[in-house]
Amino acid sequence: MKLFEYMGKDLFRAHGIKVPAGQVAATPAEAVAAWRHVGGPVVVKPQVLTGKRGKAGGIRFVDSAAAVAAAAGDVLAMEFGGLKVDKLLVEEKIAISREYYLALTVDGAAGKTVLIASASGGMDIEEVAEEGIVKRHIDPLVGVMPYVGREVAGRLGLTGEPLKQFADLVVRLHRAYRASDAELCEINPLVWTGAEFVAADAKVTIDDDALFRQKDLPRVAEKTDVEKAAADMGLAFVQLDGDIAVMANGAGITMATLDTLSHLGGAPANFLDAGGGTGTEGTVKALELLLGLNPKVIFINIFGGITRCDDVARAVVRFKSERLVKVPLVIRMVGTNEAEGLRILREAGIPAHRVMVEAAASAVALAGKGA
Amino acid sequence: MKLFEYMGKDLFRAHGIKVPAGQVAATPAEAVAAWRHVGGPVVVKPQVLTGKRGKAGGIRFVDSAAAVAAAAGDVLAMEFGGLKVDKLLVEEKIAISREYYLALTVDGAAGKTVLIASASGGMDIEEVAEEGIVKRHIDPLVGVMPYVGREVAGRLGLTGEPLKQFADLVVRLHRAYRASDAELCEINPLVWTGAEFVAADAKVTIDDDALFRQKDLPRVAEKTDVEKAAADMGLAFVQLDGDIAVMANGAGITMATLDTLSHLGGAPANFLDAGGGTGTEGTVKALELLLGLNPKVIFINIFGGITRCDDVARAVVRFKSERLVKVPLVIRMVGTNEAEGLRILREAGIPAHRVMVEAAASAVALAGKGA
Amino acid sequence: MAIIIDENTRVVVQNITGRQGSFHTGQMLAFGTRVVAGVAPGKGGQTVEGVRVFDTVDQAVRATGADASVVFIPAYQAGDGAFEAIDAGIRVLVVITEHIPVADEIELVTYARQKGVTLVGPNTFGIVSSGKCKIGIPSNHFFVPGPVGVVARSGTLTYEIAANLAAAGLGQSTVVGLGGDRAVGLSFVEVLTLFEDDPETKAVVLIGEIGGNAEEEAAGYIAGMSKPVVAYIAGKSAPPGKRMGHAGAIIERGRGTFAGKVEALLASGARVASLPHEVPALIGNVLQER
Amino acid sequence: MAIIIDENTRVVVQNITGRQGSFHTGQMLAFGTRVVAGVAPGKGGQTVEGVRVFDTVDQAVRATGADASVVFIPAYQAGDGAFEAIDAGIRVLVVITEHIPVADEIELVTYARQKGVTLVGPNTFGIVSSGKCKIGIPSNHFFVPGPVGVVARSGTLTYEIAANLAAAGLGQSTVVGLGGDRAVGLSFVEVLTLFEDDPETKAVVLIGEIGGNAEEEAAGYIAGMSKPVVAYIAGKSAPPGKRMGHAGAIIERGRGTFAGKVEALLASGARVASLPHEVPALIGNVLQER
Repeated sequence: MKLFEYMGKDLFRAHGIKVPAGQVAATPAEAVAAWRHVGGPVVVKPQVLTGKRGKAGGIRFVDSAAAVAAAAGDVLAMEFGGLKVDKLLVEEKIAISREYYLALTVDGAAGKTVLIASASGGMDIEEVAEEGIVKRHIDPLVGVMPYVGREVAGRLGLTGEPLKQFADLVVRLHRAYRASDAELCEINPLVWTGAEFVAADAKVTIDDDALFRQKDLPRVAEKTDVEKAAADMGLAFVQLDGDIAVMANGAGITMATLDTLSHLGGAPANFLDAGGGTGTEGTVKALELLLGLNPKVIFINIFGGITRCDDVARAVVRFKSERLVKVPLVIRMVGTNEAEGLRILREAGIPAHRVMVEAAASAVALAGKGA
Repeated sequence: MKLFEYMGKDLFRAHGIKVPAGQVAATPAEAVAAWRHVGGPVVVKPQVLTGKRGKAGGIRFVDSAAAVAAAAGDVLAMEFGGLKVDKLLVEEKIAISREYYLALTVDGAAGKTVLIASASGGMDIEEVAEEGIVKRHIDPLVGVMPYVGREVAGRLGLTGEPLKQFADLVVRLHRAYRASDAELCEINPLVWTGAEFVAADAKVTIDDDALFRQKDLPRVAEKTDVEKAAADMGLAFVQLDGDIAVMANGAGITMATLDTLSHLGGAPANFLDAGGGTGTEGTVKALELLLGLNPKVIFINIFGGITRCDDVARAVVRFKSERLVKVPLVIRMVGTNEAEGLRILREAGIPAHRVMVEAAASAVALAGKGA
Repeated sequence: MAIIIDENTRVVVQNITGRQGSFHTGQMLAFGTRVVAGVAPGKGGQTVEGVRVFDTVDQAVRATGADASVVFIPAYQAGDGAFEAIDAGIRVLVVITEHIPVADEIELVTYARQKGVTLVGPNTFGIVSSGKCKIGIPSNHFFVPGPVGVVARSGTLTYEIAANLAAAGLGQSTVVGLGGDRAVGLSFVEVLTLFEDDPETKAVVLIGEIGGNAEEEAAGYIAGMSKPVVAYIAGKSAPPGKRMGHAGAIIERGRGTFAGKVEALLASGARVASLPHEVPALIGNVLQER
Repeated sequence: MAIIIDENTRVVVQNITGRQGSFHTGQMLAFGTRVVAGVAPGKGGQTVEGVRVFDTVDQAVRATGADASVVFIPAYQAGDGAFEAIDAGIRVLVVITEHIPVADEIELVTYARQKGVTLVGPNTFGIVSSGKCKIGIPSNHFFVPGPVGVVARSGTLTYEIAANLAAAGLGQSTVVGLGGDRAVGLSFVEVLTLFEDDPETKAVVLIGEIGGNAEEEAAGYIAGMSKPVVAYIAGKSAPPGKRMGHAGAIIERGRGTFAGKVEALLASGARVASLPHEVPALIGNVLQER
């Protein structure tokens, strides 16, 4: 779950990381009030979950009531990567002596948290050459003591007061990262004003799997309605633009199902990984979700493991009979309790495949017919 | 620093460990008020820093205003191991189904925290046979997850609900132990009431070296006035009953100094380890402390390391001249800046030894003369 | 021979009284796995599928000499159970649970490595040495003894391919699921190294997916292997930048792309299948070429 | 030969700009120790006693190839500096600082052991290989090369005995201070093992004190040693149950008593001196008996 910039800054502030004075506004009038509250020159920033705000002209520096109102009106009307702007952050403009980059995130290959820092902040970190970036893994059982920050600061070429302040900042950022179960805490740019470090931006992503123990964090929806409904059901769902609705169990086989349909000339309408162990009830709900996509075909590809074929078969029978579904269903089913599942489908008169590529071909053919 | 029982229970309560309902009282009248507040049968317990309260008859079970007042009056008049009673804890009498022992402390040999538990609580843990005691080291970089508690509970023979509650208790006790920088958290007895575990007693000792970061904990003085003065100066001091006041630097050499004096027939008046690096100012104060013991001789045994002989020599000269000290001083001095130290003493007309056993013999002889 | 587990492996099932735990205990026993104990705190003394239940892994290990454990504990306390198994002296730890917070996984991976424990998962289907021992959740009937080692990141896709192999008469030595999460115990390279040294394994199937750089690292090792490798990479048609269920399948910064992985694997000498059902034929070819 | 440190050891001084750090840097240089760098965060670029100061141990190690470090950092941040040294690749870490919270010491001892770092201390006077290298705070002039290895829990008492030895013409191979706190890096047994294997060491002096069971454990090892051991135990006249400065010197539960330790040592074949000044004569005897 991504946090809006102002939420990330609230998190940072709570852990003693200096951020610019600022206030959130939802209208030009609120923006002007925020400007008065902050005082002096400000920057108006759209609160959207994308990193391309600056390049798209969404960041405005202004210093009068009229200019603030105009900028707020402009930016609230903009879209960024298809995302509308509901809120603005009106912040003091801070003195910039030098810009750094600092982040903590997960390095899957190492199985560790990694600290990434650069003395070339303020631009896309991807464009900085490898030598300009310091990467430092964190021992999860030791955590981050100040020396880790000093070590990284030293490698960035910092010395004197900035070195000590950077070390303190790193300790605090790691504390914020761990306390919030973040999988990303990014500050870019991290501004050295000449006297202190200030987090001029905040990109924070919380581990969805840890939200159950993060009751105090705000909740941010970054999904379409149908994606949200899927998430509420515990399903991994992504909407695509084809006409074959797909349900499978397991991310890998779901991807392979899309690959196979595409390879055979079909166009998947979605990615839906029903995961393991979704029972009859859950499967019915997932199928209803797919129906909402108005597909030409619904393709169910079940390879039973934790998921049991009989559960899925019962769900399909119930779904088809209760909802009087007209859309053709193509079902492929093997694995745990396969015999029982096939028996249930057979008794309900629903045909089922056992070979994935055959089932996929059938689905593509039906979608073509329906066109 | 040892905490009184009621303070230890406050710490436990703050970490979600169940303790009996209770209230502190300093007079019989307050004890009666506490009894009314608690309600029902209570136990009156003297708040002193010794473990022998029960055997000395200090624990009273009472259930009426008159009985509470009488018990409180009795107990407040008692002494335990020479310690007076300032406060009582008046607590609900809890139902006892079974008594356990549970503690966390430092195992120096292993360099780890050790969890000690027994199903034979309620008596001196030292009397329980080794087989009846479970010892479990804690990995300091992992800490205590619930499974550690389950493992210990399983080894104690617990199962069912008590096993799960014990696991939860162990996690909480370790949290209390770490959060307070304790070097001992002991619950004896830990009472299973039939429905839950209750800490019927609490012995907590805080690591003195960590008090600087334990601002929220109460402070308890368990020292004589002169010991307290020494502690305030950062000196390790123990009052003994001889007539040769001793100052040395380092616990080992201080002990060896006492051993040598005793071996030669002398009687040390104290143990005073001035530690390393005590400067001139600190040494003067330490000598004033010794003067307060009214010794026949003051024996200073300095083997310079961090401590510099010149610092000590300057202190001795200042002490002798400013305070017009009549008590004979025997000084032995070698090590860091020895030449300079000896020069300062020589110029002030104060003789000094270089060999410890000779100096000790001289001190013993002077003490004999003064008698 | 087989890798990591075999007919002598003695398995304890953690949370054996749960729905998945009890069901798969029955399945594992049916497969021939020596399930010697179950654990369910507070439920010691019961039996599940004829297997004795203990309160703690410590008790289970001391009573039965178990040396492997499989964790069916819900995500919020799975880390606790996994650490318990490590401290109790378990040597092979299979964590089936998905949705464990990544911070907990990172601690677990580190601790297992420190203690020399082979950690399979988290979020894995498990590990199967055909005809000898299955620790995990795949159906029993895809696994027949044979010369093909299989290592994969994702579960169901692996059953698909294992079933295709079996249908083509190609049995498996051992099938290993690394687990679908970002921090897991084993890498492709570690498992490939074991297959390279296993006399029973004649060829290896590697089932990867987009995201991360595990397949690229594997390619570096495959280049020096004596045994042939056939790979399939899922996610060719996945839209870039979208999260596809597995956190590991996020495509970021141009790394971990389908094209990059296929290129690296081809350069290493591996054969790469376009679709899952092509794998058996490619394995047949490489075994024939030997 | 010598144990742990020798003429090739390259030392960095942490908190070199402090009063103790700068003073003892001068003393160590005068002894002949190769002090190659100092560390003081925020003060990189200065020099102390001609030694270059760095901001971090990492920088000091990369610039100078230092492999040992000595910590003169105040207690409340000494743990931070000690961990820094370990992560920077230091192999011998000497922590002089006293009054470090025991919880921090426990973490440090564990981490050093995990990383294979030899930790001397905390709360130690250091380690001296006579004529080769001194890392710590004792005065230089007690140490003359010779056949006697010395290992001790307490500091000043060790100087006392080392000086007595030197006065008797008995030099030392290496003198090791384990440190006076409850959780320290090295045990008597570990150091005795090194002395047993060191060709330069012909006899060993063990300086213990009441409290704990380190001396009893040492006796278990001494019984099997080929080299003679002379011991002195401080605290015979200490009142029971009182805390004597060193946490390790608490007498509790009848364990760690003077009598118990002396008995164990005598049973192991060690000679035990009644007072510190008797040690040289006993060493003279055991060397002559050889």
